[in-house]
Amino acid sequence: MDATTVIAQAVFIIVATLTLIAAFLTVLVRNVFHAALALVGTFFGVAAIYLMLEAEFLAIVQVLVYIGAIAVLILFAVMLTRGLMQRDTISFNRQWAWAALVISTLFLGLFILILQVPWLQTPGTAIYTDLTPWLGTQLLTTYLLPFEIVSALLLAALVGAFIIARE
Amino acid sequence: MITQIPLVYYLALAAALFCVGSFGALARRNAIAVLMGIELMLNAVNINLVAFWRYGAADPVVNQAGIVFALFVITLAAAEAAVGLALIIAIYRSRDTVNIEEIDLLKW
Amino acid sequence: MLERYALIGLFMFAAITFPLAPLVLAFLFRPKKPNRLKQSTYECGIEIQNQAPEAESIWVQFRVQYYIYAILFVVFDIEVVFVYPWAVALNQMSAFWIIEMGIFIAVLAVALVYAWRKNLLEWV
Amino acid sequence: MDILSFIFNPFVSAYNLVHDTLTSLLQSLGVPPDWIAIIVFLVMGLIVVTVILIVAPVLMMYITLMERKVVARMQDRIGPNRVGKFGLLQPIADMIKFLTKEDIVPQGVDGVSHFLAPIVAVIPVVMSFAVIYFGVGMGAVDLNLGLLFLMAMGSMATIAVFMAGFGSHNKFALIGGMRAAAQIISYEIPQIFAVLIPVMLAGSISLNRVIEQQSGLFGLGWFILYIPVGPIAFFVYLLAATAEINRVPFDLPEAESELVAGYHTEYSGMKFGLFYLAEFLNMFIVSAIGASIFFGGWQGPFVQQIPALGILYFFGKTFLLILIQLWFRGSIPRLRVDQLMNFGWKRLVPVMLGTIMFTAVLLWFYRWFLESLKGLGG
Repeated sequence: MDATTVIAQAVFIIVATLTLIAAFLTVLVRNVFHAALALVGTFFGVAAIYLMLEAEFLAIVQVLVYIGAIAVLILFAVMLTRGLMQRDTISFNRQWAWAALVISTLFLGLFILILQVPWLQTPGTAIYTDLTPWLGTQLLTTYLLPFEIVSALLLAALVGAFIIARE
Repeated sequence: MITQIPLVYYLALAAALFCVGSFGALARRNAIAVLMGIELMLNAVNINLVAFWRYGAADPVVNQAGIVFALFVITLAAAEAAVGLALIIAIYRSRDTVNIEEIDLLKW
Repeated sequence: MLERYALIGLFMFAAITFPLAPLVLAFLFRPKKPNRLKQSTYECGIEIQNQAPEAESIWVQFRVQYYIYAILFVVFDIEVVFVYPWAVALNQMSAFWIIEMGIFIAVLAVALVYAWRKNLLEWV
Repeated sequence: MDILSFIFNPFVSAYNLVHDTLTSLLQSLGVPPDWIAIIVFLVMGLIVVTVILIVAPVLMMYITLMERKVVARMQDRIGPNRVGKFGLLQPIADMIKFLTKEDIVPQGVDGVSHFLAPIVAVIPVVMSFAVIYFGVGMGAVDLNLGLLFLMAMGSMATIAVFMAGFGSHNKFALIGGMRAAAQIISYEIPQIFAVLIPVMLAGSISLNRVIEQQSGLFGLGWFILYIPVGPIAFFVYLLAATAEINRVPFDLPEAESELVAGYHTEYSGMKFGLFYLAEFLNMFIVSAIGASIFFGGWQGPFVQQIPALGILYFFGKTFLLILIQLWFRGSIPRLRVDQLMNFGWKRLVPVMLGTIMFTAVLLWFYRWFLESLKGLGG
């Protein structure tokens, strides 16, 4: 193995481990505020994974939207509903043992499946230019219909959320 | 740099993240924590989409389907979080709890 | 491309050590004489009742208005994500593409108008 | 001639000199080529990072002094003048004071959030320095998405504010943190939209590319001169950016008459110092972005012949924008919460939505005009 391979794989393993630790904390920590902070850490790790896949626009969108907007939305909701939460001493519901069993079986199955399929080991082509203008072009030609539907979806979600949340 | 990391690594990471997220969604008592688990699952799906785009597309510049779909997934996640959290806040206001075991009006 | 982001990663390490260094320095120099009065919560001269961690005495029930603004912010943040690639591709674009983005922005402007009309943007 | 070109472009020349010396040194030592690339990359990266991390706190310290001096003059006072000539050593005295102050952690705080909040506040600001261009070719990283990266870093400030507000175990901090978060997210949208106008005019999100596009008219083809969209976008950017970093007149989260000190009520010593550092570095970053995308950054007359001038132009424009923000502070009273939110959502956002579409149509007509001219000539 040459130098770049060692470094690339080491970086990937470090980032992936940190991401998974943050994800576990999100799920296991009792305090919901701390769980939300761990969630922010997970989002950051996933952004780093996108960078390794050379999807820089998506990585920055991940920081901008997931950390800057969705995490903030979750934090606002935590703040708005915290009042009586401190009395809870247990963070899991009654079915957690069953859930853990099912999920670990699922993970084992998925893992064995992933290992058995002969995936392509290397990407097909190198990325030779800035992706973002091409992305804009494709959004407005190939994916025009979903693109316009997204705006309608956002409008619907916003109106619905307003009606539900308003006193 | 990217050529030295096999696709399997990304898929394994995504699978692990998905399972952690779904455990959170199934086992937490706090409704907001359940939503966080769902966000983790969506992130895992996005990793898969982008990994397959990068490794599978014949020309990753001209055919950016993976990135476009990841963008749509992010949009959906945002819409889902907005409506879901609005529901949780509304329930909190009427029932004074966000514990999913106590939100059982429809059960009887 | 990845080399640039490797440099950004280097910057991130530096950015994490950058605030830690003065904290460590201050830890070495500063006096450490805590007492009960110093450590009490700041309350404008009123005696604080319950000092236990996560006590409800410091809890404030916030208005749902905060959440309404957060939703509006999320929706427009998503719009930003779609508008930036469009803006970069603008110099090779026909009039039709501008109309398409016009429709997209108009639909989200409807959301703003809706919130405005329903008096959801009022703080009071 | 060689010395002259070194003087005309000192920093880039020094960088290249060190880079070439290091490479040839490693080659003479017989290091394999792929390791040479990695070592040179790491060493040069560390040098750049170190230089920026030394310059940033010095900048911050003298912006604080500048603020105190300028605001004092506006209020018919003199300002700090005891420590050193004209108070020039005052920031150093302040720093020593921050270092020797006791760090009081009140009972009942949420340990993790309270400790991490100031650190999280500083990290994105320092990372923003990575993509700023201080002169011709004097940027650490030329990202394709530099401006979007800067906006993403700006949006991370909300998390730190939440952590400080939640972790402090104090009502004032809690209310201040919530208000700050609501304000930051409300003004982030107009700010990102205002940045979009130069991006559309330049056709690129890279900060360096946007600056290079403003080279017309002997380096005076700045985007603010593209009437009417340039001035509108700049005006919105200035207001939104001021609100985004919680400066006067938008400093409601820290309104001392209602909220003591907002989300940093319970912070003292160096932790408060870090919040202070983040605030002033944010001010510099925001002004630097404004100077780069609306006033041409290092662009100016004769900058092609003498690149060193670019540094002067950049810092001159940036400090002019900082001065405007200080002028706000010296002359405008604080807004009310409802006024603040109304101004953001009911004025700035609709104006920017209209401006974006207007700019697109203008650009299209401009291109159509050029093509028909070409058609006439051919």
